[in-house]
Amino acid sequence: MKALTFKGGIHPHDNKHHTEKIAIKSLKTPGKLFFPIQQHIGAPCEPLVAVGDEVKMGQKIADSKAFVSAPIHSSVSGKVVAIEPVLHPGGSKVLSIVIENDGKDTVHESVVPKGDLSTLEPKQIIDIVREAGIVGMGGAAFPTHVKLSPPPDKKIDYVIVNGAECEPYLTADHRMMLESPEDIIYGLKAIMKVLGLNKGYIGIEENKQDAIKVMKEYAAKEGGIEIVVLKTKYPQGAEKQLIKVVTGREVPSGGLPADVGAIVNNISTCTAIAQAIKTGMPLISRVVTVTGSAVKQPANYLVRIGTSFRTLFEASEGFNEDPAKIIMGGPMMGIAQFSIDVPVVKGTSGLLALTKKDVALKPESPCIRCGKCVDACPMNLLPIYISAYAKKNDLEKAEEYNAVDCIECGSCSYVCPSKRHLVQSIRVAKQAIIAQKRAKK
Amino acid sequence: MIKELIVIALGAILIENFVLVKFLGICPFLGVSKKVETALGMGMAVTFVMVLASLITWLIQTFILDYFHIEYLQTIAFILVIASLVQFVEMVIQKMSPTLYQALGVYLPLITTNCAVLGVAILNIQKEFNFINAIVYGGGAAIGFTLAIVLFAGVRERLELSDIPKPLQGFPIALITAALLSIAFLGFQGLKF
Amino acid sequence: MSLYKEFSKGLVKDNPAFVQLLGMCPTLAVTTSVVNGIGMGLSSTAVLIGSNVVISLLRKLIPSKVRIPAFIVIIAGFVTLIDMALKAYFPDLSKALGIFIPLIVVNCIILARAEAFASKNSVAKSAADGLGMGLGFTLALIILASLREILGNGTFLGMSLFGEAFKPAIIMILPPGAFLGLGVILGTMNWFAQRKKRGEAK
Amino acid sequence: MINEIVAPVLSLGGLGLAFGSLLAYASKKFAVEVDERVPKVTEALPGANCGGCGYAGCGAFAVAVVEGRAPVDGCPVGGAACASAVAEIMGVTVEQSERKVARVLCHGTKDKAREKYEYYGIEDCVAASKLGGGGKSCAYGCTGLGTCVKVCQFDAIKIENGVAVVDAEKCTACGKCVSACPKNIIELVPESQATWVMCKSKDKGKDVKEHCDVGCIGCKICEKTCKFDAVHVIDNIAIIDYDKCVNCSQCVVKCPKKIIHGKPEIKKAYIHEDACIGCTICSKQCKFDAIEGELKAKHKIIEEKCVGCEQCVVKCPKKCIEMR
Amino acid sequence: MRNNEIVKLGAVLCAITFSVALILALANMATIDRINFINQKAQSDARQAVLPAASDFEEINVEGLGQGDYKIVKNVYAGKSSGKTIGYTIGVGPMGFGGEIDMIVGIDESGKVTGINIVNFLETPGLGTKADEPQFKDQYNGKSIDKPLVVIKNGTPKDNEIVAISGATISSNAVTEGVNTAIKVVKEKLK
Amino acid sequence: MINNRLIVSSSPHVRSEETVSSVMLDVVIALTPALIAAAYFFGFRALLVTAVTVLSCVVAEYAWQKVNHQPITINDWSAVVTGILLAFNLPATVPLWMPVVGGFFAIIVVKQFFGGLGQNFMNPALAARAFLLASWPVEMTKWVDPFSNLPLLKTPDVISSATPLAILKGTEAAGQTMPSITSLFLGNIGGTIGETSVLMLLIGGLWLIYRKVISWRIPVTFIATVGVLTFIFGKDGFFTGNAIYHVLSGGLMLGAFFMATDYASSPVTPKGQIIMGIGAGIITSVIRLYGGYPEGVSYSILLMNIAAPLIDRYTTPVKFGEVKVRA
Ligand SMILES: Cc1cc2nc3c(=O)[nH]c(=O)nc-3n(C[C@H](O)[C@H](O)[C@H](O)COP(=O)(O)O)c2cc1C
Ligand SMILES: Cc1cc2nc3c(=O)[nH]c(=O)nc-3n(C[C@H](O)[C@H](O)[C@H](O)COP(=O)(O)O)c2cc1C
Ligand SMILES: Cc1cc2nc3c(=O)[nH]c(=O)nc-3n(C[C@H](O)[C@H](O)[C@H](O)COP(=O)(O)O)c2cc1C
Ligand SMILES: Cc1cc2nc3c(=O)[nH]c(=O)nc-3n(C[C@H](O)[C@H](O)[C@H](O)CO)c2cc1C
Ligand code: SF4
Ligand code: SF4
Ligand code: SF4
Ligand code: SF4
Ligand code: FES
Repeated sequence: MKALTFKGGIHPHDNKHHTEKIAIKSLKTPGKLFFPIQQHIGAPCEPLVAVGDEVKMGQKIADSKAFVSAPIHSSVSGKVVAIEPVLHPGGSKVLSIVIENDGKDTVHESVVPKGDLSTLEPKQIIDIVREAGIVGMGGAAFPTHVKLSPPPDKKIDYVIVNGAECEPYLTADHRMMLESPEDIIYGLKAIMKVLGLNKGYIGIEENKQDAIKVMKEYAAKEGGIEIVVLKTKYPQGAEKQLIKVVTGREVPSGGLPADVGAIVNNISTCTAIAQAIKTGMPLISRVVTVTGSAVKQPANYLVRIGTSFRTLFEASEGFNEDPAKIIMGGPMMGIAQFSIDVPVVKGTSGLLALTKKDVALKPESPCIRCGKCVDACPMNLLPIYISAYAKKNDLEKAEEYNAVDCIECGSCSYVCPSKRHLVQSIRVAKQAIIAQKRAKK
Repeated sequence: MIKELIVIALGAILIENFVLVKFLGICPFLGVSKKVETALGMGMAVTFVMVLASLITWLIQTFILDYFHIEYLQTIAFILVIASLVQFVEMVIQKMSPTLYQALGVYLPLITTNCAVLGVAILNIQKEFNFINAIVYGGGAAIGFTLAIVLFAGVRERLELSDIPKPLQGFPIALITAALLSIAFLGFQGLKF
Repeated sequence: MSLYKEFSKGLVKDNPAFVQLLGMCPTLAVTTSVVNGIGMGLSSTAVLIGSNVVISLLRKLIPSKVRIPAFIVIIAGFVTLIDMALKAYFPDLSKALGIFIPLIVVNCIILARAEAFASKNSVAKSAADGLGMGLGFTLALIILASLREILGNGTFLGMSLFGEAFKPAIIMILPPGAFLGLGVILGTMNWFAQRKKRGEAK
Repeated sequence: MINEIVAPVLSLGGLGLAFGSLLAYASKKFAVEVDERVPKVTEALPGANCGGCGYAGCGAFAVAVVEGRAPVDGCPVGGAACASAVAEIMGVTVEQSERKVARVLCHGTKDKAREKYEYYGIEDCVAASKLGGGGKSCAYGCTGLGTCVKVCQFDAIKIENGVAVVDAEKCTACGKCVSACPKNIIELVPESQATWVMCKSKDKGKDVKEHCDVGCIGCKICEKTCKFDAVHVIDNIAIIDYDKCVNCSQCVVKCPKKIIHGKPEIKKAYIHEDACIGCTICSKQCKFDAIEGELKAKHKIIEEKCVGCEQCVVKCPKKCIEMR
Repeated sequence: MRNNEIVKLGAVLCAITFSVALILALANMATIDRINFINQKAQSDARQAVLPAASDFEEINVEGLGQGDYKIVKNVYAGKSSGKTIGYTIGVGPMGFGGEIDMIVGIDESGKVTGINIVNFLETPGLGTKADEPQFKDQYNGKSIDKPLVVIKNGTPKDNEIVAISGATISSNAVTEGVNTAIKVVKEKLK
Repeated sequence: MINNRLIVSSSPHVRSEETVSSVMLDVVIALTPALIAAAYFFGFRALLVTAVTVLSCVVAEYAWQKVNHQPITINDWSAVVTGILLAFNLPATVPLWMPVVGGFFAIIVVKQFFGGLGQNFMNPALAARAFLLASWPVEMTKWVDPFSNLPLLKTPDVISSATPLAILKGTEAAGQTMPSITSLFLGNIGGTIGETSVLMLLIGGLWLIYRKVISWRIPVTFIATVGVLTFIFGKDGFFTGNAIYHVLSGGLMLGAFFMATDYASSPVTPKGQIIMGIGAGIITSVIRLYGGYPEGVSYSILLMNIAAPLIDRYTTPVKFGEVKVRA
C-alpha cells in the first residue's frame, strides 16, 4: 500500500537513531517527587491530602469537580512533605504536592483490576478512565474521558490511534509499539467499545517499519483494526492532518475532530487505558525519551510522574558537553527549559539536551519573501503575512489571515531561510486574538 | 466603430494613463491611496463623475458655447457644471442610498478640485470627439485612473510592512513608487492595435 | 513688517508645492523645462494675486454658504483672462503648457488660499500672501524643472551645459522623471530637516 | 457688438442660474440632518487618533461625545484644555482632573537584576513573558524588550539599561503602554504624586534578594514609618494608597532597599509670623511635632523635625505657611 | 433655509457670474482678433514652409478623407501663386511612438515633395523629436512621388529611401507613412 | 550538572540549514552557464560589463548601508544576483558608465529606498534596465552579432544588427533573415548579454527548480502563455503565429526563470504565482505583437510586480478546514 500524506509539511532530520533501538528501562526515583495540581488542559485540581499525610502508590491526591479535568495520583508511597508552588515545565510556578518517597511502593487499596473488557459497559469504562487520571499523552494532555464522551449529536465513526511520532528525536511511542503492542490493541478496543465501533485505525509513519510489522501482526489477531502506513513527514501526527489522511475529512476551522466523526488518541494513552482496566493502576508513570547530542547515554525510560528532570539526566550519566538548550517534548513543539529541577508531568514525552551546534541560533534577517513558509504550512496559511501583521500589532489583519487556525507546528519557522521567528509572533497574535474575543463575549 | 471605441478606451487606460502619463488627478492619487478599499471607492466615484461630466460638458460645449461662439468661456462654464454636478450627486446619493454614500460620499467633495475631471472635459473637446467617443474616452480615462490608484494602493499597503528609511516615509516614497509605476507603464507606449 | 511675513512664508516655510504638497499635477506635468516652469509659475501667481485681491475685497459681501462656488467662478475668470493673454502674446508658451492653463482653476493652491486666507484677511495682506505663495510655487517649479531639464536634456533654460560628451538621461523629462525628481527632492529635504532636529536634540 | 456681450453674459448667467436652482432645489429635497457639533468637536481634539479614549480614533470619539455616549473629558491626550474646549462646544462644564503620567514600577536594570536564561526570539515583551516569564529571573520585573516603547505614539518611553523609563513631559497618559505591558508594571499616576514603589514583586524577601538588588522585600518598615496610613505591604509588596499619601517622603528615607521613589528635593515649612494668628491648627495637624507655639501666639517650625509633608500648608486658614 | 435667503444667495452668485462674464466678454473682444490672427498666421506659415512657392492657400474639399486608406488625412489645401494652383499641402496625422504626429506635407504640381513640417507631436524628447530637425526632415525635399518612400536603418539611401533616425525607427516610419499617404492623396484624388 | 545559562526560545528549536546566502548562491550558480555562453559569444567585453555591474551593485549596497548605519549585508549575495541579472539585460556594447548608473539605481532607488532585501516591490535589475532603456535608448539597443570582437575598454563603435524579435516584428525588415532555431537555442544571435542562450538558461532554471529555490509555477505558465498567444494571434490571421521563435527568442527564458521569480517582487501564494505567470505572458505577447517595443518581457514583469501585492491579497489559499461542518 502506498504511504499516505497531506499537503505541506517538512522533512527535518529525524535523529531517532539515538534511542530507537534502545529498550525501555524502568527507573526508580528515590527522594522527593513533585505533583503539580495541573498537568492537563482544563480546570486545576484541589489537593486531597495535607502536609504530613502518608500516601500510597496509586492513591488519588488531588481532584476536581469540573468535567474537563483529571485527578492526580501519587506515583509512589511516602509522606506529603509540602504543598507549595514549584516550577512547572510550562515555565511558571504551580501549586504542587511534594511527596518524600519511602521506597516501598505500597500499592493503594483502590488499585484492583476493573473487570473484563467484554463485560464492562461504555459508561463504566469512561469512569475508569476518568478515575485513572488519564489524559492525552501525545503532548496536549487533554483529559481522555472528555474525548470519549462526545455530544450525542456527533456520531463518531473513526477511532484513530496516533502512532506517527513525527517529532524528531522522540521514540517513546515507537518503543511502546514494539514492546507492548497488546496493551495498545487492548486500549484501542476499549475506546471502540465506548463509542460502539467495530473498526479502529492505527496510523504509523513509514520510518518505523518494525513497529508497523509488529502492530500488523497483533492487529491481525484481533480483527477490526487497520494499520495505516503514513509517509514520513512532519507534522504527520498532528490530529487534523492525521484525520484527513485516514478519513479524507477535514476538521472544520475552529471545530473539533468530533465534528467530522473522528477521535484521535496517542499510543501511550491507549496503553494507559489498558493498564487502568487490566490492573486498575491509574496513570502514574509514562515513557520518556531522554536524548539529544549533549546526553551521554540516550535512553527510553519508564518513569514515575513527578520525577525531577535532573534524575533522568543523572540516569543517562549526565552530559558530554554543556547543553545549550534543554527541551521538554520534541524539538519542533517542545518547551525550552531554563532549569532541570522540574518534574516529569503526564504530558512529558521526551527530554532533549541539545548542543550549541544543534540549535544553531542564527540571527533573524529580513524576510526575503521566498514563500517557503507558505509551501510548508500544513494548514494552508500564509505565515509570512500573519507574522508581519502580528509584529505590527495589527491583530485585525492577523485574524483576517487566519492566525487562529495555526496549529503552531513550527514548520514555517523551520524552513525559513531568513530564520524568522514566525511561530512565536503568530502564537502571540493568536493568543491575543482569542483573548480579545473572549473579552468581547 | 466598435474597434475605434476600444482603441480610444485602451489608449486612455494604458498608453496615456491619466495619472501616470498625463499627470491629471495626482492629488487624490497620492492622497486617497493608503488602502485598497478606499482607493477603489475613490476610483468608482471618479468614474461615475467623469462619465457624467464628459456627457454634460460635451452637450454644453456643443449646444451653448459653440452655438453662441463663446468658446472662451469653456473653463468657467465647465468648472461650474462640474462643481454643481458633484454637489448634486453627493446630495442625491446621500439621500437615496446611505450605503453608497458611505462608500463614495467622502470622496465626492474631493473630486470637485480634481484636475482629472476638468481635464477630461477639456480634452474631449480638444480631441474633437463626437458624443459617444467623448463618453468612452471619459470612461476609459476614469478606469485608467482607477487602475492606477488601486495598483498603487496595493503597493502602498505592502510598504506599510517595510522599513522605509525615515526621511522617505510618507510622500517621498509614494512619489518614488509612482515613478516606478510610471516606468513600468512606459511598456505600453507605442501600442497599436 | 507683517506684510513681509505674509509674503515670505510662502517661499520656504509653507511652500505650497514642497511643503503643503498642493497643486501636484502642474508641478509634475509642466516641469519638463525651466521655461515652462516659470511660465506656469507666473501664470499661477497672477491668478493667485488676482483672485486673492478680489476675494478679499468681496469677502464681506459673499455669504458663506455660496462662497465656494463664488470663489471658483472668480478664479475661473482670472484663469480665462490669463489664458487669453498667453494665447495672444505668448503663443508658444501657451502651446507648451496646453491644458494645464485652464487647469489652474482646479489647482488646490488657489482655492486653498482663497478659502484659508483671502476670505479672512485684508486686501494688502491677501495680495502679499498671493504673491508669496505664487512665487513659492514658481520657485518650486523652477527647482524641479532645473533638475529635470539639466539631467534629462543637458540644458538649462535651453542653453546646452555640458556639450556632446554628456548623454542626458531622457527619462528625467519623461513622466517617471517627474515623480522621481520630486520624490528625491522631498526626501532630501526631510533628511536635512531630520538631521537638523537630531542635531538640536543633542 | 451687443451680441458679443449679451450672449456670454446671458448664457453663463443662465448656466449659473440653472445649476444654482438645481442645487437649491436638491438641497431642500435631499436634505440630511447632520449634527454641526461633530466637526467642531473633532477639530477641538488633538487628532492623534491613538484610541486612548476607547473609540476608533478622534472622529469616532467626537460622534460619541455629541451623542452623549462619551464624557467630554474622555480624551486622555488632550488633557484639561481639550476637555474644556469640548465642554464648551457641548455646553457643559467639567471638573478639572489632574494630569496623570505613566510610571514604570521596576528599576531592576541589567546590573541590578539577574537573568535566569538567555532569550532568543522576537523583541517583544509579551512574547518573551510567555516563555517562563521572560529572561529576567524576577517574574515581576520589566523584561526590557520595549513593547511599551513600540505602542507609545508619543515617543515617551525609552529602554534604559534594560528597563523602561517614561519621559513625563512627553507622556499624555493615553494608557497604551499600561495595557500593552505583559508584566502590568506601568501605572498611570497623578503627576504631582512624587512617591511610589519601584517594584511589584510578590516574591518572598529571600527570593527577591536572589533575583534583584532593588526589589521590595516586604519588610514593612515603610508601613510602620508612614504616619498617614498610606502604605501597606500586601502579598509581600509595599503598595502606596495615593489618596492618602502626602509625599512626606518618610518611607523613602527609611526603606532599607531604597526602592521607594520620592520627590527630588525636600523643602521645609516656614511660617510668616506677621500673618500667623496663632490658631494652633497647624501644630495640631503636624504629625511630626515640628510646629511649636501657644494659642494666639505666633507659631514656629522646628526645622530638624519638619519633613516637608506640607500638611500644615494645606490646612492653615491664613495661608501663611510657605515651603522653602 | 428661508426662501428669501435662497433668493439672496442666488442673487449674489448671479451677480458674480454676470460680472465675470461681462469682464471676460470685454477681454475677449480685446484679444480675439489677435489670437485669430496669430493662429491663422501660424497655420499659413506652416503651409508656406512646405510649399514656399505659393503665396496663398485655399482649402479644397476631397472625398473620402478620414476613412479607409486616408484615415490619417486631415485636410488638403491648394497652394496658389498668382491665382494658379502650383501645388498642395496635405495635413496628415500618422501614429508615432508617443501618439499622433500632426504634420503637413507639401507636394508641387510636378510631383515632387517640397517639404514637410511637423506642427505638433508627442515623441520622446531627444529621440523621436529629431524628426523635426532639418537633418531628418530635409531628406524628403525633392523626393519624387512616383514610388512610395521606404525607411532604411543605415547605409546610403537610394532615390526613394529615407535614413531612419538612430534609435527612433518608429517615429521615422510614422513620418514616412504620413508622407506616403499625402503622396497617395495627390496621386489618387487630385489627379 | 549544568554550568551555563540555558537558552530559551519559542518552538521550533531546530531550523533548516538553508540561509539567505545559500539561496542566493544557488542563483549565482544557476546563472553561471549563461555567463559562460555570453563570454563565448560576445567575448571578454561581456564579462567586463558583468563585472562592472556586479561591482557597482555591491558597492552601492555597501555605501548605502554604511551611510545609514545599517548592518552591512553584502555577503548575502543578493546584490551580486541583482548585478549579474542587470548585466544580462544589457547589450555587450554599452559604454561602461551605464552599468554603474544602473547598478546604483537598482540597489539604492529600487531596493534600499524601500527598506532593503525582500522589501522592494519591484524587481531591481529590471527596473534599472527600464530606467536605462528610457534614459539612453540608443545605447541600450545597439546589438551586435556574436563573435564581433568587441574592443574591451573603448565604447565600441558598431553598427547595430537586429534582434530576432525585431526582424519578426518587421520594423527593421530590410532584408535580414531569421536565424535558425538551432542558433536561437544555442544563443548564436544578437541580443543582450545574458538572454541569448536558451540552452544555458534552461540548465540554470532547471537547477533552481531542482534545488527548490523556485517553483515551476511562474516559469512554466509564463512561457506557455507566450507560446499559446503568439501562436493564436499570428500576423497572417489566427493560429499562424511563429510561437517557437517567440518562445526561444528575446529574454523570455531569462525573464521567466530568473526575473519573474524574484522573491521580493512576485506573489508568494501558489495561485498568485500562476496568475503572475499568465499575466506576464499576456502582457509580453501584447507588447511583442502590438506594442512600440520589439520586446515585452521586462515590462510585463515590471507591470506584474506592481500587481503582485494585490494578487497576493486576493489569492489567499483556502485554509485547511475551510469546509462546512458536517450537518
Ligand atoms: C477547549 C477544548 C475542548 C475540547 N473538547 C473536545 C471534545 O469535546 N471532544 C474531543 O474529542 N476532543 C476535544 N478536545 C481535544 C482536542 O480535539 C485535541 O485532541 C486536544 O486539544 C489535543 O490536540 P493536539 O495535541 O493536537 O493539540 C478539546 C480541546 C480543547 C482545548
Ligand atoms: C504539529 C503537531 C504534531 C503532533 N505530532 C504528534 C505525534 O507525532 N504523535 C502523537 O501522538 N501526537 C501528536 N500530536 C498531537 C495530536 O495532534 C493529538 O493531539 C494526539 O494524537 C491526540 O491524542 P492524545 O489526546 O491521546 O494525546 C501532534 C500535534 C501537533 C499540533
Ligand atoms: C523611453 C523610450 C522612448 C522612446 N521613444 C521613441 C520615439 O520617440 N520614437 C521612436 O521611434 N522610438 C522610440 N523609442 C525606441 C523604440 O522603443 C524602439 O526601441 C526603437 O524604435 C527600435 O530601435 P531602432 O530605432 O534603433 O531600430 C523609445 C524607447 C524608449 C525606451
Ligand atoms: C530566484 C531568485 C530570483 C531573483 N531574481 C532577481 C531579479 O530578477 N532581479 C534582482 O534584482 N534580483 C533578483 N534576485 C535577488 C534578490 O531577490 C533581489 O536582490 C531582491 O529583489 C532584493 O530585495 C533573485 C533572487 C532569487 C532567489
Ligand atoms: S503558520 Fe502555524 S500551522 Fe502554519 S506552518 Fe506555521 S506554525 Fe504551522
Ligand atoms: S520562509 Fe521566511 S523568508 Fe521565506 S517567505 Fe516565509 S518568512 Fe519570508
Ligand atoms: S515596562 Fe513592560 S512593556 Fe515596557 S519593556 Fe518593561 S516589560 Fe516590556
Ligand atoms: S508613556 Fe504610556 S501613557 Fe504615556 S503617552 Fe506613552 S503610551 Fe501613553
Ligand atoms: S492638482 Fe491635479 S488633482 Fe490636485
